[in-house]
Amino acid sequence: ASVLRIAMTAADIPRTLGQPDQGFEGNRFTGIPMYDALVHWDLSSDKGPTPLTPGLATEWQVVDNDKTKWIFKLRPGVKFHDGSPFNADAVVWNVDKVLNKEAKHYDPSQIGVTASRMPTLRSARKIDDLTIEITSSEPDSFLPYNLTNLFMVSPTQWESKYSQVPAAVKDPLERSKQAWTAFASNPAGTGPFKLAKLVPRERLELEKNSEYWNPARVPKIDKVVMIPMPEASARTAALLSGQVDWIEAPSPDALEAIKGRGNIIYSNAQPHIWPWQLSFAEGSPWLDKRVRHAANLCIDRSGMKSMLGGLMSEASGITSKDSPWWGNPSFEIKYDADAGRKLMTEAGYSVAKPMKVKTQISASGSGQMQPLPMNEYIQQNLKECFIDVEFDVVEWNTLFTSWRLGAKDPGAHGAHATNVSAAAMDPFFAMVRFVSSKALPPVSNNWGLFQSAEFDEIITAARTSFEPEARDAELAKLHARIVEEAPFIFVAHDVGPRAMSPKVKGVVQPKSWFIDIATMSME
Amino acid sequence: MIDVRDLHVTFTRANKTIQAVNGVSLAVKQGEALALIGESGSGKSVTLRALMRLHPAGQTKIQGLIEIGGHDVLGMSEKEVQKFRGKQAAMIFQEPLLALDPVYTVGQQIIECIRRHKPVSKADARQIALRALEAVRIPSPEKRLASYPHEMSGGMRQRAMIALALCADPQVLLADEPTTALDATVQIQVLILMRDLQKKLGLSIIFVTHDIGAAVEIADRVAVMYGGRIVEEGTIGSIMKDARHPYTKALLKSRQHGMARGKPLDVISGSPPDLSNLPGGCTFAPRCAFANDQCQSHIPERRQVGSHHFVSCFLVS
Amino acid sequence: MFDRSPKDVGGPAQPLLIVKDVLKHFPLRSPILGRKTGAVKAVDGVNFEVFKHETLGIVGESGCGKSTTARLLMQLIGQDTGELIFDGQVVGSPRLPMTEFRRQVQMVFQDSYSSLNPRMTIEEIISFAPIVHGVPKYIALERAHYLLNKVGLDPVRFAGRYPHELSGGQRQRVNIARALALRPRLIILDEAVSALDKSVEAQVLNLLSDLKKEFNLTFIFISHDLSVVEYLCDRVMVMYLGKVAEIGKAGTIFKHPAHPYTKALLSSMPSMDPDSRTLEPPLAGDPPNPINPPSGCTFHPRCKEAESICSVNIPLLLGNAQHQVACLLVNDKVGMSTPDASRPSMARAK
Amino acid sequence: MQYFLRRLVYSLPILLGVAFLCFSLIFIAPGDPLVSVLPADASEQLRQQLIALYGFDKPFLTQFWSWLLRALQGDLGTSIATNRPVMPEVVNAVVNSIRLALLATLLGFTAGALLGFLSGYFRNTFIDRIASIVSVFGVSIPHYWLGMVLVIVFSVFLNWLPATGAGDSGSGDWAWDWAHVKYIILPAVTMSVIPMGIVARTVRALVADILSNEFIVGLKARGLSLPAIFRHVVKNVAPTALSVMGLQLGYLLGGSILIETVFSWPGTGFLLNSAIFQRDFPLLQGTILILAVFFVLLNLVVDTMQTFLDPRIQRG
Amino acid sequence: MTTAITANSHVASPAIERSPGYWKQVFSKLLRNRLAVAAAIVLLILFILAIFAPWLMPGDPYKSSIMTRLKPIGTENFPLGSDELGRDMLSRLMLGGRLSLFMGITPVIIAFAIGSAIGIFAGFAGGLTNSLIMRFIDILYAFPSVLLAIALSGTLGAGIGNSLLSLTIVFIPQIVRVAESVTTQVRTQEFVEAARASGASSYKIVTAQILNNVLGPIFVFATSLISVSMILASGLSFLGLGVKPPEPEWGLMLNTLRTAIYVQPWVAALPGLMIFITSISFNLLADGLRQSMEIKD
Ligand SMILES: Nc1ncnc2c1ncn2[C@@H]1O[C@H](COP(=O)(O)OP(=O)(O)OP(=O)(O)O)[C@@H](O)[C@H]1O
Ligand SMILES: Nc1ncnc2c1ncn2[C@@H]1O[C@H](COP(=O)(O)OP(=O)(O)OP(=O)(O)O)[C@@H](O)[C@H]1O
Ligand SMILES: [Mg+2]
Ligand SMILES: [Mg+2]
Repeated sequence: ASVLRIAMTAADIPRTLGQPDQGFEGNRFTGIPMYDALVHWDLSSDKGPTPLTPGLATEWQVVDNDKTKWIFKLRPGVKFHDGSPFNADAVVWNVDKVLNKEAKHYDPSQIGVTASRMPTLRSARKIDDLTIEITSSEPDSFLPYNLTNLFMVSPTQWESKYSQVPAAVKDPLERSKQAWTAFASNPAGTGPFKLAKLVPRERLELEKNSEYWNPARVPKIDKVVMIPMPEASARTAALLSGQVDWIEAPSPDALEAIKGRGNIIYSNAQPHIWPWQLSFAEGSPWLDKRVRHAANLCIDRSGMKSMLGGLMSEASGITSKDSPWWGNPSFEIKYDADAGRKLMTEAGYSVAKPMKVKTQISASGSGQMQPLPMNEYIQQNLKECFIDVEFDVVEWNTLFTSWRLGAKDPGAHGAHATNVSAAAMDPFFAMVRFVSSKALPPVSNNWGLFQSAEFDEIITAARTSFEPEARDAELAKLHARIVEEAPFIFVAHDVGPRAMSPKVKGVVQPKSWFIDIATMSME
Repeated sequence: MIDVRDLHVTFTRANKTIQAVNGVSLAVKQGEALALIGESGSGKSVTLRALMRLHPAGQTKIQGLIEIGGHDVLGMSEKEVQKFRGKQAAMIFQEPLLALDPVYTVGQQIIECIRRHKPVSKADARQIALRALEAVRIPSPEKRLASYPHEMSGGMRQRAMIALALCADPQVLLADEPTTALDATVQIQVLILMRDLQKKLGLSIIFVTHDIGAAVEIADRVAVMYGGRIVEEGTIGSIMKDARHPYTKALLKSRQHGMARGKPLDVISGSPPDLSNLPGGCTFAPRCAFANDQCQSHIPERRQVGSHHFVSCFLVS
Repeated sequence: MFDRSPKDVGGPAQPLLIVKDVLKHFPLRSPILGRKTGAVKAVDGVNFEVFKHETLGIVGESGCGKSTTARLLMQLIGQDTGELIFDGQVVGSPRLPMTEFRRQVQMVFQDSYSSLNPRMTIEEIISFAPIVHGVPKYIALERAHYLLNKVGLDPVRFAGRYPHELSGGQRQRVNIARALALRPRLIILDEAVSALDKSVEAQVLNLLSDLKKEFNLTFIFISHDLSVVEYLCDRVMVMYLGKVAEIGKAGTIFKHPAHPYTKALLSSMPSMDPDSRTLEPPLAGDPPNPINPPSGCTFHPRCKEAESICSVNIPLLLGNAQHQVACLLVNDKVGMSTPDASRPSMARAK
Repeated sequence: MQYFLRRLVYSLPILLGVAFLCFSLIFIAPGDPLVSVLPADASEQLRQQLIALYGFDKPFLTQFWSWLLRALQGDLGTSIATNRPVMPEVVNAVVNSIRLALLATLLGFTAGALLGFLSGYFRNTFIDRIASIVSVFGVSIPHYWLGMVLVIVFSVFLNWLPATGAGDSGSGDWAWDWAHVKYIILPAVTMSVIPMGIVARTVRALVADILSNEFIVGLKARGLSLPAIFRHVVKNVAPTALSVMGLQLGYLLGGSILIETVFSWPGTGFLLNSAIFQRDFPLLQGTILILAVFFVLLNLVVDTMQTFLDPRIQRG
Repeated sequence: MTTAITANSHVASPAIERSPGYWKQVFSKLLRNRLAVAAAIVLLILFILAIFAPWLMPGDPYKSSIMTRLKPIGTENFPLGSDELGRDMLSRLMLGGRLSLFMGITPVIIAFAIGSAIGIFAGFAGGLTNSLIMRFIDILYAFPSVLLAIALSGTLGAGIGNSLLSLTIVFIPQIVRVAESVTTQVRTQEFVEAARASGASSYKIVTAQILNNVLGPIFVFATSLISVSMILASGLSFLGLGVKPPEPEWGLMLNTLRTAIYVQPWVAALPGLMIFITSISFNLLADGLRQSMEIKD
């Protein structure tokens, strides 16, 4: 039997009950392999931006006279791992699990990681066995993108867990909680892999689901083992000592050693931004646009790139210049420390009177690349521009949680910037959630409390353009304005480096945050 | 039984040599008890331990001749010495609580010793041990075999120590102040016990003590040590009645019989000699009221002054 | 300060110290919850007097409560019951507060080593107490040097040394000097010479006699060495298992002992004559356990003369001022007829 | 046994105090303990519901009491971060930690006792010097650093032993076969350095002390051979040495966080690390409580064992 | 007193011969211990380097440069190589010594002050007071020290202050225990009884008679704790619970250089080596001190 062993960067196994935690690494390793969403990313090519493709829904369409309603046709004949059929009831049930507080299976612990990724989703209604109607709070052309994050789990399996909760437990909330706990260790989805064994904090074993509905994605690997290894050096040692076949985010300093042993490094530009998201809360020094521009001009991104052994691409905005959303901003993001210092001087700062800021960072984390050295590097760069940075180093999950709670929340510890790297593959994730006033905390990730009527207008225009070209034009306008207003220090895009043993074949690393294990094979 | 000639014991420690014993000659016949008396630091214990080669080999130099029961102790190999100890000659100590292993029962220690020297089974050894405890008049010996040293009273412990020493039927018993730590009422019991055992077993005993009273109770002969040398030697009677050496006289005078109420006691002025820097002549000369030039510069020879009575002093004619 | 010598309050006829029914039991506690599981009857109701300018000897086997008695007299531990009357005044009463009493009574311990603070020089040790009592430091030091001289140690050589640089005899002299520093009237010497070599012991004994004369002292001299006691003491008290067995003039006790225990004790002394050695041990066995003493007369199991009544009745300490004995056989079977081991003896001197 | 039970009763107040301290941790911590469970769009109603669920609305002592009652029934609550019950996780981690700590203690004890005996016996000789320096190394080396160095040498360069983890298929089906043992070697060796140094020093002092006792002369005077005397020394040293070893086991169990982090060993240290960084208080309290209780009980066992081995200690 | 004394009769005597005091003897014995002296010299050098680091540093410990990343030992301008951000290792190690030594020593000093006060009080008071204090200390003592330190700083949050606080809390019970047992031992010695017999107050007895006997052993114990404290403090930083970047501190440097071990193993090993050298020096010094204090007295 072929076994693929993967060392993840997470400190724990992402949750296995459908809505994973641990950022998108969770989706990558316990979401996509075990579950399907209505809509999928097409991960089959490493060329060009990753498009959407039908998942458990075969087609979808917005209702013409009420743009808040969508009709989704469901894929027939799909079965959950427990043998129960996938149908419209299951979809409604899965929407209810995170949105319907009245449902008995409503799980507060899952909505945190779900709601922010589909803020407009409101409810689902069964039309017939294979048709559902989904309602959003407002017309939203991004909805299909968002639905890639809602994974379908088997209601039958959950009900059977629920019925097994000891009768002694009376409180319905507690019963539901225990049922979810039981479900997490014995879940059922529809994905290409099934959970075989879960040792919390140690390893997750998946076995192939030979009955998978998509013949192209029926796994060739019998077993996939995932091991949490937050330490980059531990991952490297594990790969070099042959303990695992695949490590996420190898430490750049070890690349030569890794390659030297015949391992292969995969990387590809990702729709991803590694920024400092700046606070616009009262008293934040970043309220001054000159300062924001200055900071962007003071970062020596090419230096950073060589520090990372080339494993990053320099950011000049949220998206790259070849994206349809680029939009030619008038402010150019580049390294020009002199210009930066000049702006700083204009803003009233100097060597003697530096600007003091605090930034919340993590020591590791999904997509965070090499947060400590990178941030220390930025700290150095900014110091040259009269900006004194103090770090508040917190654990990745904590950072992630406080990202939703905003700059004014006590969880931010008074920081003026946060360093959560983000996937930027759909318009909502890439831009809207950071600058829309509807995404203010605690709804979504407008951590910095950025508000502008102009931006909101552009966003509404984009959201309500259900024609792709028109939508992209609006989005390009939005992106240009974002770069010009600079609510971020744009630093880097991840290239998703991963190192694999040469035994792993059929690896396609798309221009995505995700990767499809199902199509790989082992020698 | 014991024949010691011109014994010298020198310790080397931290670049300092301590001449603890400087030419001691002793002879003890079978069934005879010799008491070795003298003030603290005069080398009594060192002499006794040298007889069994118990000093740490590295820092000690022993010269002279030691013969016990016909064995040349200094000429033996390490293995032979181990066989010799306990079997030919045994030793008892001042503080039995310190001289017994605290984590073994008295019985275990006696049995171990018996089996070391006699090829007997454990059960037989136990019987022998029991008889040994009976011989030293320990009440309920059966129970005592299973007692740890700290569970016994001082007198009991010292009896157990004697039983332990005698368990392998040695001919020679070396006793280092075995009664000093005991109460007077218990001391006399132990002394009488030792005397009886000596008579019964025909032991040769060297009995080190401070206490002339104890020596009187047990010894046939007395040797008086000062500064690592024997200054006077004779039968207990002749020493008690006819001490010749100035040191012996002073020692006896500062003792009970000389203590008359209301009168000040005679004292020996000065302090004991520095063993790392001995005077050239008689070691007692610096404290001796009668010392002359010869005493300061020459070491006095041992001379016979009566039947079985020897003195090392120029002033004794 | 030098001349503030404690005045004689009661006159020569008043005993310097009267010990009345003093009793001290050390509770035995279980190590777990500190429950009391029994008691060591260390001092089980003693009565005696110490006359002015005398030397009272206390003898007895190990563990019979000599040191505990000394510590009680010194008030280092408090008695459970009973009281001390010092020169006619109750100790601890407003007329004789504890500090004042302590100034007048001092103690010399057996272990010359642990009774001197190893981190202090000799002069610091001796001057400590006077300084505590408010004597200016330079005067206290002067006095320390004076006392060192008195005990035969040259202050120039010894005042600046540390205890470990002294021999046992020298240390014991320092101890004596320290006891003298407060100009006490009573000095308790607990086995003060037992650890010394005979020749050194003689020196210290001579010193004690001299000092006693010179400073008008009263001594309580505790020892298990009977010959030394005989030499030094005017009166002798024999203790057995926390009780007084016999007390009287030294001559009487040594020449005409009345209590069987005293007799045995005396005949346990080595004979010093090789021609008449002791043939029979005068006393068999070890002293019994003070936690659980025998009933009646505690000596009866070891007593050669014991009769059946001895195991029932507790003897009272009876006799005249010269000589008192606690023995049923001597005192014509006068005793407490309801022996109750846990209750303090009501024995009382007349 | 009776002694043990009595000591156990005596330890109850200490255990209570320990539990209290563990529970108080959450209150000395700054910030909202619910921070990692409260969903971003939590309504005030949900917040209240969760607060009630976790019992944070009750007075401190009431909370402590109900926590303690549940803990006594083996329920340490639910992890805030993972929603899993704390108890099984802690138990699993403790088992893994014990495995590692026990092996490390045994290794360290063997090496340390050997060194200690050597240097105590040959006191102030060349051998003593060497052995003492080795044992000073043991107590001075930052073990997490040593662990890193060992990984580099033995896993990365020599490829002899795996660098991290607790078995090819996790710690769940541990067995003492090579497939698993090879995972434990590096962490155990790294960890054994601490007890090695401490045991060596203790044993050295003990042996030297015992050898200077007069009864050793007594044993020699009885004609015992060197091995026989050695046996006596061992038996004298054993009670103290074993109790030091027992305590070390306890320390390693609770103090292995650094080593377990370096080697990703799924033990208590590893668990604590995630609990701390995720601010997962039920997990943190539970882990510390179990460890401390374990430590107290271990102390008890050690004491009992010592009284058993050393006749001088009264078993009253 | 009847005998009249002329107060001056002995004062006139010439200068009194004075023995060297206990500590002087300890010190001179320590000076003869070659290993301890060597350790002391190493520590002295480390202290000087750390204290005067701002003036002695050859480079800027904060200035990073990509061009000079992870240079090997002996590179020009980088005598001990450079770290993952191209900062001069030598300068960082020197400056890092400040924090590392500070974090290692401070908790022990504070714990020494507090712990010996509590311990001596408990030991001298005895009885119920002692029991109450010691039972409370037992509770703290029931936590293995590393566990307690990590749990406390983990709960309080990362930072120098919190690390110092938690390390201090960890060491106090240990010092209290030692102080209590030494004091109890000394308290039962006869010279204390003698002092009490002279009518001295408890305060006077403690300050004049007990302190000079117990401070030594407690001090030695505390010295041996410094090495533990060094390792623990660095361990906290290593875990990310102590010093925060970019402040150089050996434990933290060790952590951030972990991944560089494949490129420059020697450079990456340096911070660990520094911790090791410091802690072994403290240990050797403590050992020497202990031996020197065993002056037969
Ligand atoms: N192992 C040794 N190394 C160095 N010196 C020693 C050793 N053993 C004994 N001495 C010294 O030898 C001298 C004689 O000691 P010894 O024990 O024989 O005296 P003693 O007559 O038995 O005295 P005491 O009556 O006090 O027992 C003493 O000064 C002692 O310090
Ligand atoms: N602090 C104490 N706690 C408990 N028991 C004690 C204490 N002090 C003394 N004892 C016990 O009280 C009894 C009498 O002791 P004490 O020291 O008074 O005897 P002693 O006559 O001085 O003996 P020695 O001649 O051995 O000095 C002994 O059994 C002793 O164990
Ligand atoms: Mg001797
Ligand atoms: Mg006594």
